[in-house]
Amino acid sequence: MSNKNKWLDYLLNIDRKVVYVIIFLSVALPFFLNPVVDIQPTKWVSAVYDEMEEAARTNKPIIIGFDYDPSTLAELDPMAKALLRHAFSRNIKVLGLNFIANGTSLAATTMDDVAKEFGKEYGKDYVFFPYLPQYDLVLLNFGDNFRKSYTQEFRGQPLENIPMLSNLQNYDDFHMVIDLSGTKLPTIYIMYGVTRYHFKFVTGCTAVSATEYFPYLQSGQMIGLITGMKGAAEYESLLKTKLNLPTGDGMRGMASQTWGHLVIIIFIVIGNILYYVRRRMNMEIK
Amino acid sequence: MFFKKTVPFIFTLSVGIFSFFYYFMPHAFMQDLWDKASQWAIIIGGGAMFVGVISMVRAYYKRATNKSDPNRYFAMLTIVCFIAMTVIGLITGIKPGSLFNDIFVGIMIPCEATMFSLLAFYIASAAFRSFRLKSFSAGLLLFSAIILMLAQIPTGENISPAIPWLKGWILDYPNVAAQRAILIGIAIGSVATALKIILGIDKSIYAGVGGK
Amino acid sequence: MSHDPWVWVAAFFTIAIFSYLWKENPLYRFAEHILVGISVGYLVCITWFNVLQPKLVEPIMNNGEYVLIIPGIMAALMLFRFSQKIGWISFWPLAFLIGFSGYAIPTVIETNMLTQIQATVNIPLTGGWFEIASGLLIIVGTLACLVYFYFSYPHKGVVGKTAQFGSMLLMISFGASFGFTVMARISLLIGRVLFLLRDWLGVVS
Amino acid sequence: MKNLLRLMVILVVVSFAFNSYSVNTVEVTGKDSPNDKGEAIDIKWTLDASLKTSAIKVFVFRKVQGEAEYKQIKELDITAENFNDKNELKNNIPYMYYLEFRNVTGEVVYKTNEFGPYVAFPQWINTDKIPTFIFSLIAMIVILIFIQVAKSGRKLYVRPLPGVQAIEDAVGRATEMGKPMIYCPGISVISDIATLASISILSRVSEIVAEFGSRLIVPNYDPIVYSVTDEVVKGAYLKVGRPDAYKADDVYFLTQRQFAYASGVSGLMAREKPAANFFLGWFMAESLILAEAGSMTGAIQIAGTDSISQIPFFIVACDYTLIGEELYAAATLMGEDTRLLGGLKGQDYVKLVAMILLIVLFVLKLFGVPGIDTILVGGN
Repeated sequence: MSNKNKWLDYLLNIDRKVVYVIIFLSVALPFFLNPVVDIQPTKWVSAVYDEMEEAARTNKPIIIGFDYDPSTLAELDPMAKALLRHAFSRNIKVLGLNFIANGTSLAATTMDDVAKEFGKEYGKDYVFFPYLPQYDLVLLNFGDNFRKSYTQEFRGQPLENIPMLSNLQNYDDFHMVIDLSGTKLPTIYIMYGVTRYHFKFVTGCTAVSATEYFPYLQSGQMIGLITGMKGAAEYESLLKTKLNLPTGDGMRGMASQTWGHLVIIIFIVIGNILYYVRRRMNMEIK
Repeated sequence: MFFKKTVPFIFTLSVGIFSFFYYFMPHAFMQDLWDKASQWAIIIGGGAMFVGVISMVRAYYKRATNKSDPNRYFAMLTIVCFIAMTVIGLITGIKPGSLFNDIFVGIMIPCEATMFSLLAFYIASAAFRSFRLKSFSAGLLLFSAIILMLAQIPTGENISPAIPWLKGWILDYPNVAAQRAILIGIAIGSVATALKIILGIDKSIYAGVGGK
Repeated sequence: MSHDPWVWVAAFFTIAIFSYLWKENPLYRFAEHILVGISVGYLVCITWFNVLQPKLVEPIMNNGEYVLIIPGIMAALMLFRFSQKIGWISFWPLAFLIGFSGYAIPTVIETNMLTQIQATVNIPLTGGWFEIASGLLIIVGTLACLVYFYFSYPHKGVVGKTAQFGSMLLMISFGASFGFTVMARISLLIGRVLFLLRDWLGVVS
Repeated sequence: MKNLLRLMVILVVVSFAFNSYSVNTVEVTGKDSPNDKGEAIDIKWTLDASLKTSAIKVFVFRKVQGEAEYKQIKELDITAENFNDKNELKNNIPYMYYLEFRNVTGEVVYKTNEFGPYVAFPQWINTDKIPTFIFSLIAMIVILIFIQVAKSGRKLYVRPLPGVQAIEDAVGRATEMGKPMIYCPGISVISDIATLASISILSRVSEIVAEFGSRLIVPNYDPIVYSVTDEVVKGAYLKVGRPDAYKADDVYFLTQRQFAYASGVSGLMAREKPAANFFLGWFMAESLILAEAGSMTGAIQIAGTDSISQIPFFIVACDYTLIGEELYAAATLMGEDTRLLGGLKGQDYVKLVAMILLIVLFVLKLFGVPGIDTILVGGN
């Protein structure tokens, strides 16, 4: 009786560091295995893919809001790269916006890297606008004419020198707006943009805030949603199967994602079993 | 008293009423006035960002000069890094390829990204040691969570196609009902908050001024 | 093994922050204090190059829009928040900024209430029995959750049962966001481990 | 006189604005785009199948009526069937248009006759937003009424909450066992409603603590919140008539960095071995660390937050959780903050209006009343 009790006590009050090592290994080891290959894209990710194809067909540029900072980089940067690869491979012009100060350099670097892959030229095929505060007002004025808020692009040239922007004025000249963010910004885009100007709006969000966007999907205020690293992996698998573009970090992390999730599920189950065994034993002693 | 309370109240009330009616009145008169006001607000917003900067510099300067504080030298390090980064940025500019950008990629990204990745360890240890099935609600929550987790990974799809389907159904139906009710509750809350601020009923926004 | 010095710097800081897991130590404090200093310096430069220079300084210098001096002064007034004597002067620009929440009232009502109620009412109750049941679930479920958050009537009888049904839906929704949060946290760790193994050590492709 | 003449011209011209020209195979209509500040004209056209296959681009040409020369103002894909002309378009001036359809090689496949004139003019009220205006007024009036009623001191009914009972039982149990309690008021600023609610609950909890002489530790995240919690706990001891029993160093400012606060409180829990922990207010990702450290010490844990993303963790790691607005309701039941009571009741009745609206519209739709599906959000 007593050594079983001793084992239970040891396991229930196991040192946190043991748990830390287990989760670290469960994420690190799978990188040495071959990556996961097939993932079934969900409805809302395919919707984003189809809408991007529609943008290619109508030859209208798109807006991507890079509203994330290093803290949510791991989930949203693979998504940004996948969307940019899709846009550039289909010769869709991209306008980058940013309302998170700490993420400004991140967005600029990501756009330049992917543009280099496809030989796209800054100012002609893609352009990045600087960070501005008071994003609600900027989003509102964007519906009238974005020159009211922005006088220069990120590298400091006035907007008149940018060939891509010559006949663009507001949301109507863009096929859709995609906002990548882990913050409340997608809701702000809807409140200050979609409600007044009714453009097509897609969100790429961190998995933490995914559930709160589904009412907007059901009401049609939002037409697509990419959720976390798995969403990025789904989009990459779509790009792979349909356009034969190489997969990125989203897919690369899926093996570790699998092991990590299984470890957490096992922890929850075992933790509860031990807890209830312990309680029943206490009942018997009393 | 007039300058401290009444003038700010006049500002908030007038801009508040104007922006409320701007929502309903698209006429050019309102639009031009709005463009002017929002351009000013963006500039003031730029100034507001320095409030955070100054409060941090004051806090760390106080710790750096406080003899008894064990982290004195660390606080000095923060001040030095702050000055260095500002000077480098103002000299080299912020475009990709500048030293400013290299410091961002080399130091800010790893620190901030790793700081938040610690949460994976905390959720693992919490999963084992504190997520207990103590009530029916917690049970329902953990059941729905495990379905979601399984559906996130290919293992879920291999076990049975019902899992991804169930995940889709949970997200598109019960979740929409619950989140929609929460959304409506929060919306009413934010209307009440905005109303109390504009009408000057709630003055706690102005609390904490005077450099304490 | 990477030869880029900045990758080595990044690896050093990654390990320094990971050391916090073992115990709070000087290496971690060193990294944290550097992060605070650099991120505030970063904020100053971004604000200057992206906001104040293009929106305030250049319009005044090049195009002579001297009217912008007024918002410029108000922006400076914000900083008086810290002075004991005339701290109240910072209320003026703050009050001006807060006023814009007047637009938030109608837009929140239309976006997060009326459009949501309209979408709930517009749910098509057509197709097989399962589609109809699911559609009804949203309509009845939204009402049930609203009743759960209603505090002016005791939860007894029918109202009590509806609220209980609402709380069950809330639990399922919280379970979904719990499952998503687990994925989010693990993804953050995957990002860092991938950086260490691939970009730094190069042991992984 | 000149103005009168110009007014006449406009009136005549406006009367043309709404008719449509049938221009052999291409049906074209135009009008001022509604609900805007003017400076915009909506052009709509329908193509027959032959044009859709041969041409790939549509070119829109415009000139002011009476001018000689047309100017190309827009190039559109053949799939487009309408165009909202907004660039440099002035109000109250008649414009003439014609369309050109070109094929792949850029050669004109078809050119419509000129159509118009169309005049753009601004509107003062956006008619689509009238339902929003009505509901905004109702919401604001109801909220203001209840703020005044609560301020006047009238007692307003708030239903009993199991959470309040859970908090009082936890304080009782900790007092019996003679062990301390830890109360975290969240990591937000004083103006955040969740912090105000937490402070209101703290005032009641510290009264019970003062009465029975048990020990309450309150680590704070925000210096201003610290100054308020310090006064609230001291006030409770005063109210119970035992000012000397108040231990000032049990209520202290810990730190203002998220993870440092979490590990500081975890260390406190490991040292003090509290019997009850309270996490009431706004929390972020550090809630996980607090709840786990607390559950390891076997303490009763009561949580309450309106931070939706943290609620799941509190539910599985704590004994009882106040979800979202339940935190505000508990605060009104336990404390005497009339502001919170007015806010809660006002929002409650606006919620009631929303519920009734949902039920009524649903019933009307069941009976097939037309127009229900766009009644709230206007025609768009």
